[in-house]
Amino acid sequence: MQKITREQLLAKASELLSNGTVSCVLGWGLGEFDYDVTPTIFKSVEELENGFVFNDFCGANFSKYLVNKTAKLEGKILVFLKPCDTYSFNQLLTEHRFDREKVYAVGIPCEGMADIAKVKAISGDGIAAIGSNGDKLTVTTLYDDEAIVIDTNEVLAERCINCKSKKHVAYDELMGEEGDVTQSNRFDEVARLEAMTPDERFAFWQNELSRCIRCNACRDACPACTCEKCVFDNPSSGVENKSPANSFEEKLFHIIRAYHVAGRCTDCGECSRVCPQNIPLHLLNRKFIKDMNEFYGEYQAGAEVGSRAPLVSYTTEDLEPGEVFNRGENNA
Amino acid sequence: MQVNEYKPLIVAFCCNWCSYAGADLAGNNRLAYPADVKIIRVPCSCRVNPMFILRAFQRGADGVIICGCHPGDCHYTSGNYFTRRRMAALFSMLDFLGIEKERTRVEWVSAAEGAKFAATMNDFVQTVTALGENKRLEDLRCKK
Amino acid sequence: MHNNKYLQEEIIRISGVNPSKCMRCGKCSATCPAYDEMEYHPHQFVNMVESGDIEPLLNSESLYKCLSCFACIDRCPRGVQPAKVVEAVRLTAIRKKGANRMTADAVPAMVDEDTPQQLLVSAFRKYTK
Amino acid sequence: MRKCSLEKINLLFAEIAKNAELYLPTQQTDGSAAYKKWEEGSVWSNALNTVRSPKDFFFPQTENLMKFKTEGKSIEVVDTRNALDDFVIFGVRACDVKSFDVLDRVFLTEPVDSFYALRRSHGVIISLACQRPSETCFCKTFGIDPAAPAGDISAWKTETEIFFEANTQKGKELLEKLSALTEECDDTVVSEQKEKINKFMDKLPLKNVTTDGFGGGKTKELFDLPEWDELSQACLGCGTCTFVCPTCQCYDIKDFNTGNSVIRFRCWDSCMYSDFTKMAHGNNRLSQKERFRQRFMHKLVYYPENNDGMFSCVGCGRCLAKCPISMNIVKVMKKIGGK
Amino acid sequence: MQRVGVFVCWCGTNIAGTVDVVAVAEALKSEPGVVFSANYQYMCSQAGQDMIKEAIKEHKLTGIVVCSCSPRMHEATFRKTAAAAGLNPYMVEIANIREQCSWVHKDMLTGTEKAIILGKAAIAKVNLNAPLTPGESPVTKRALVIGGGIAGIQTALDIADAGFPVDIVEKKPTIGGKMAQLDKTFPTLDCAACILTPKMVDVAQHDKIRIFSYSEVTEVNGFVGNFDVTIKKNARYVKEDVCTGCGACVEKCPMKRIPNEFNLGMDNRPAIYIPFAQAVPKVATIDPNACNMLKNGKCGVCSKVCAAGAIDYTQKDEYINEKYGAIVVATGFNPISMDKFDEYAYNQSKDVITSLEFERLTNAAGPSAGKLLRPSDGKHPHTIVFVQCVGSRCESCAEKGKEYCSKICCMYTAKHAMLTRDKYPDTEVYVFYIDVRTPGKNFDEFYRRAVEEYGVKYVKGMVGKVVPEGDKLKVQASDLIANKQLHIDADLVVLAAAIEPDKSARPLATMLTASMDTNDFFTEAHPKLRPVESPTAGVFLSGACQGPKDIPETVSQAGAAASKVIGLLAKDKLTGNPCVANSNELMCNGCSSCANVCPYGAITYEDKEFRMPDRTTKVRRVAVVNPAVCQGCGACTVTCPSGAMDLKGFANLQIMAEVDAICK
Repeated sequence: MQKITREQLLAKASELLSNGTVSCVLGWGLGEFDYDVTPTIFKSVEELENGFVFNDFCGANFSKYLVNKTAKLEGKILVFLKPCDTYSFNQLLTEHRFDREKVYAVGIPCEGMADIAKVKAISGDGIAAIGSNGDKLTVTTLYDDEAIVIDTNEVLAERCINCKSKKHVAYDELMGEEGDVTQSNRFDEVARLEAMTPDERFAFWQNELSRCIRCNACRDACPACTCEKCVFDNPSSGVENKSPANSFEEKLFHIIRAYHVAGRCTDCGECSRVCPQNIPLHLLNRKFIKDMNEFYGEYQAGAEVGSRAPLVSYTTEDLEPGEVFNRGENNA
Repeated sequence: MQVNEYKPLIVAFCCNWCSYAGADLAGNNRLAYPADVKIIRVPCSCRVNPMFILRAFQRGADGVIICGCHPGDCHYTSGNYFTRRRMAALFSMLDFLGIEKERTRVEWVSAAEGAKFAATMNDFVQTVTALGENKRLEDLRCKK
Repeated sequence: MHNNKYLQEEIIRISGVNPSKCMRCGKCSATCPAYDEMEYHPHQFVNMVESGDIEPLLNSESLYKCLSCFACIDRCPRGVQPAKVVEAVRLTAIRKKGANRMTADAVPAMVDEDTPQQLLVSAFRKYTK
Repeated sequence: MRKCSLEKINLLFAEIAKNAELYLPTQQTDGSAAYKKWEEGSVWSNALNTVRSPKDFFFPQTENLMKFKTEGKSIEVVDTRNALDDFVIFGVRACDVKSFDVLDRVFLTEPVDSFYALRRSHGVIISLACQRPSETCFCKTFGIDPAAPAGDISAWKTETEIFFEANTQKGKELLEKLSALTEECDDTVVSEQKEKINKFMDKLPLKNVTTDGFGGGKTKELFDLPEWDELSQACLGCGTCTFVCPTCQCYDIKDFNTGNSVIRFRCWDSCMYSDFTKMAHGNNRLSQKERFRQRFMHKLVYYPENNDGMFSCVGCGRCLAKCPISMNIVKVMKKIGGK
Repeated sequence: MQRVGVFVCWCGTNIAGTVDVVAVAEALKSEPGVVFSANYQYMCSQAGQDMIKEAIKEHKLTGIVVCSCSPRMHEATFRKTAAAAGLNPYMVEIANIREQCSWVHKDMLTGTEKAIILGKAAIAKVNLNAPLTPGESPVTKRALVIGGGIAGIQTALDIADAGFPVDIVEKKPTIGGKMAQLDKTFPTLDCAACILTPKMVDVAQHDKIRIFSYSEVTEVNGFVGNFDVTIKKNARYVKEDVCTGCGACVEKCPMKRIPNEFNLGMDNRPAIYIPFAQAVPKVATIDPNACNMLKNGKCGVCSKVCAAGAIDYTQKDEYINEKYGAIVVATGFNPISMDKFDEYAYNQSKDVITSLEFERLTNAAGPSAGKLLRPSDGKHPHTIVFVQCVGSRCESCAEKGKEYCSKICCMYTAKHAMLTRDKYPDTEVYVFYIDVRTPGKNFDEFYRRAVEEYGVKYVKGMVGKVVPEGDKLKVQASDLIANKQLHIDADLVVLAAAIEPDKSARPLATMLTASMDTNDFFTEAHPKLRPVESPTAGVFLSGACQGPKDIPETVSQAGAAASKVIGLLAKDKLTGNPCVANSNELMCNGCSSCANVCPYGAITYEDKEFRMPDRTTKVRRVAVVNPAVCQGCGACTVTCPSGAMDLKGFANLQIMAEVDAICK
């Protein structure tokens, strides 16, 4: 259950729209079911009242939309940003990807978003309605007469279980209470994989990546992947590639995808959220983040506008590429 | 000499100013190393894109080594410092995917270190030979 | 000179100090308020540990003359932390003898009204482990 | 009609696998289902359907077409097609079975796509009736009965048994081979199940989605509707909908230079991609709105126009479940249907 | 498709001994694009080159591959050959089959096999080569020297003497820098003023030199040969061209108690002042923070007494724009602050001073007119303690001092000690040292003289603390050789404070996109081979801004920097390296990653309007590489996620083609 309600956001959006502060609102639009919200541009209070929703399934990170929308739309855009979204917001500003002046950012608190797949794993398929009551979700299915009550904590999206921050790092206005940067265990899974033997790791990733259908959702949803033209789509790059013809190409795409956002990835988790095949792509990004934190000191992309990512920076004392493997032995 | 003995294919990216000159010096001094090593000249080790490394593996390389000036001696002041960070990150990622870490290496070889160049190549070829064929980053279409 | 490698390593490990960072400026000894009381002075502790000449230190009363005021640590331009070396040698001596030089029972007898609390704490830290 | 106890299902699978490669929905590590080649120990997934559609079997994501071998300055063209073994796809849902009809009309009409035709001729489809449709299901919109799936053999599953009915010659032949493990029975149980499911279909939230307003000849009416702007504004331009769709059939033909030869292959393409059908003069659909519109217009207008009114959507609901931003054909149909 | 010619060199038996050159030439004949293939004994010989030229013409070759020795050896030769035959010189690729093949492999079979592969790689690359033309840019024949100390003065004079106009920007009211404050100079003990002031006069009188004193550089744009610099001339409220430097105003100014920075605050100056008698320009300056007229509008004495009418209270800061071909940084150094060294009681006693203050104290123009008197009571000190390495080589106290050796302290301390003993033989002089470092011509002799002839007491060890007690300074120190703790009652303690780069250096480095080390010293392009150049083309380094230096070293570096500048300004046009990065603006995201890794500041961004595929226009920020500044390292190409940035001559596709050819 979110601490901030649809009504509060609606009132704020209507106010800013009516008083001319913004000319449109980037918000979550009503779907067919209670969980399938679509990012939507609302241009009037009426549209907002009819279509604006806010619930436990509003996970989409809006930051990336600002790149195109600010370039196209007239006037200011109101955007609601959850704490994790603000990091992407800042990172895009660091990379000069949109005009800050054209955005009115309202920071909103987030208690973590639910993962519909986890809900379905408990309730079964065939969801008729999902209600929210305190920290419980009440799920009605087509097959059960009684509603199933689920603790929201049980169905939190992976990225929300390992939420890195409830603190907003950018906004024009903040609604609700400001949170703190949280102590998360987000690197535990990476560490678990690191502890495996190379053979086990290879088998793990072979299995995960073999499911890839190269739909590019991970890339296209990623707020760091905002290239005008992706190398994988560009025949003149020499590495253009449209489908994973074999396991090499699966790996190539995902290694390079993660490498290209290394140091720029804010760990927002959109890649894994949108993957139709549930490949834990965020682990690749987190591996880079974890490594760079360990090698070069803590760095959180997007925490500050204009900060310099580890891969475009250096010190004369950096460790050697050959040393990255036996750090563990030295630390032990 | 054994027949049909396994010969690895090694791609070595050498920076123009130090390592390529180091390789030349190895030649001047007639310091032998296996012919399995094929050198590609780049202006600076920082010119080496991770894509090139993966490309080499795809096309059948069994090992890729990047040689540059010693840290602090880069002809372009800072190029090899970036190489160091990029490759540290990349190699660690390859290891994370379970790809043998011994197949990739970065070595700093100065223009005066012909002996080091030859020794490095001998050692690297030996290491890769021991690993055998690159199976984990191969593209079967490119096999002969 | 008797070079005791084991003890040397032990002391370096306990103290966490790298004596080879010392550039022999003597500022530690220059600043030491207990200098005149000591047979071996702070810079000598560092030097002798570096060269492995530990035995004379272990047997020297200097160990217990160090006030643990840490002035040497503060002043050392190289961050060598001589007082930690002294403390590590002291600890080695105590362990070697298999006994603490001070026990809690012995304390009341030593206390008189003028003894500051801090001294007791400092002494206790120095003489026991 | 023949039936088999579920206890013997693995024996049945083993029997099928003796003569042909058997593929069935198998549980994957992430809990979802995917068609995998059956082998001893494979676990038949309980999921309603697979994430990837079974179109892969006839129209795989990548397929080599030919190879040019280069030697010095000479080029030799090599046929890369291998002899294909017979295979059986087990557990195909009614919607997906219908998707094969959609694909057939594209690939099997003249000029026949020989690659597709070859695979199609080697495949036997054992369909499976649905018992627990999901909220995303809307096959009924396209006249599909989930309780009576087509295919070479139709199957119905109960708690304890599985029932088979052969629909084609291929199906009959296969079922005969399984006669030792199955027994003849009447269709009482199956009829009951059919009736139950048909009744249930009215409870589905998407039961009212209709094709009214769509179909051949609607291009002029629908093409310039202002609603396309709104519908497409959140589209990321990824290919998720296309690649999970059982009926999307567009592909790109590419060359891969292996160093010794050039492999010409085709791979799935998506009309959502910016380089889709890129030609010498550039792209013919320049904005995401145009690309977005293309996908739905194709399914709902252009395809039926060329195929006797048949829509190229089967209501499987995969795109509803998988679109990163939850935009899908149902939302499109509801928004602009009947206009 | 290129028409490639392949030329396999035997190099006598050097190559032909282990590589079957005929087989190589034959094998490469059938590679794509190859229309001609030949072998010859010595390709680099006149006959060999003629053969190449002929083949280029006869076979209309568009690219050539020479399989020979290292490109480091003969690439330039064959490029010239190609150019002579009308082929673009960058259409030449070398396959190194000598150093990297025939010389390191013994077996003919393997050698030949590898040579063929290397040849194939070169052919694959040349197939993708494009003709390159080096860019040219004009050179503005004027140099800017930032900093008017001895480094700046010497550089400016040398450049001006070569006939190029030079501007000096100095932030103080006068040029002269630290050297003007010194008394005598080691090891010859000539008076600093005697050797410096004539040079200052030379500068003032040189018709090619302009001095912008009391000025700062506020903006630098452009690149080598074409810098565009904004100089802010601070208002000094005195018309420079009118003031005669007579000093009447200085004498009459009623605000007399302003700490005199030239004497490091050891005496006072008026609100209107001329830093010292030999100042250049010898012009008065009003300190706006002290002048009553400027602060409250009351007074105006100076204006009344100025016969020339030079005072102008309404003067404003002036901004000057000028173009330069080269910029020399000569921002110099300062002693570090002693505030944090409590143990030496610098802030507790006036009689604990730094060495620079000691210079002023012994300088005839200083606050005590050259008599060595204690600042506290004006008495003659009898016991003086010099402490070396105060804040130098200080690793653990980074917030207090510096890790590096300040280099000059050993020598000036020896000088101070020696001069003190010379003038006042009754004083006892101690020098506490960690090491005495005196490399340099006549340096060690100088130091030994201080010890042997003048009886300076050098003590190995550091001072631990200084405690003022009565009129004495209780100095507690180590004597490591005697293994004693010394207690000295000193009258004066002199601290050899570490030196650090001037604070203005860092913002300046940012403006110049010149790199600095962690200590804020400017980094040289190469520590050995290009010690007076910054990695940023057209920016040169002179004096202590690059690292601690004494005067002789500074002057020689200043001359070296000047000669580099002269070499640059003597050219009419700069020809660049054509193998530079270039950004495809259609793919560029404007994310700044490339600029972050560019060591030369060659990448800038501009907003450009693009016609988008969906027929709309969009203004986007895109990277622009300045080919005159880019050196072609390629760091930017890898950091660019969209692949918009590529390197001419070593393009992504070319390198991948080489990889493919080697691996196939």
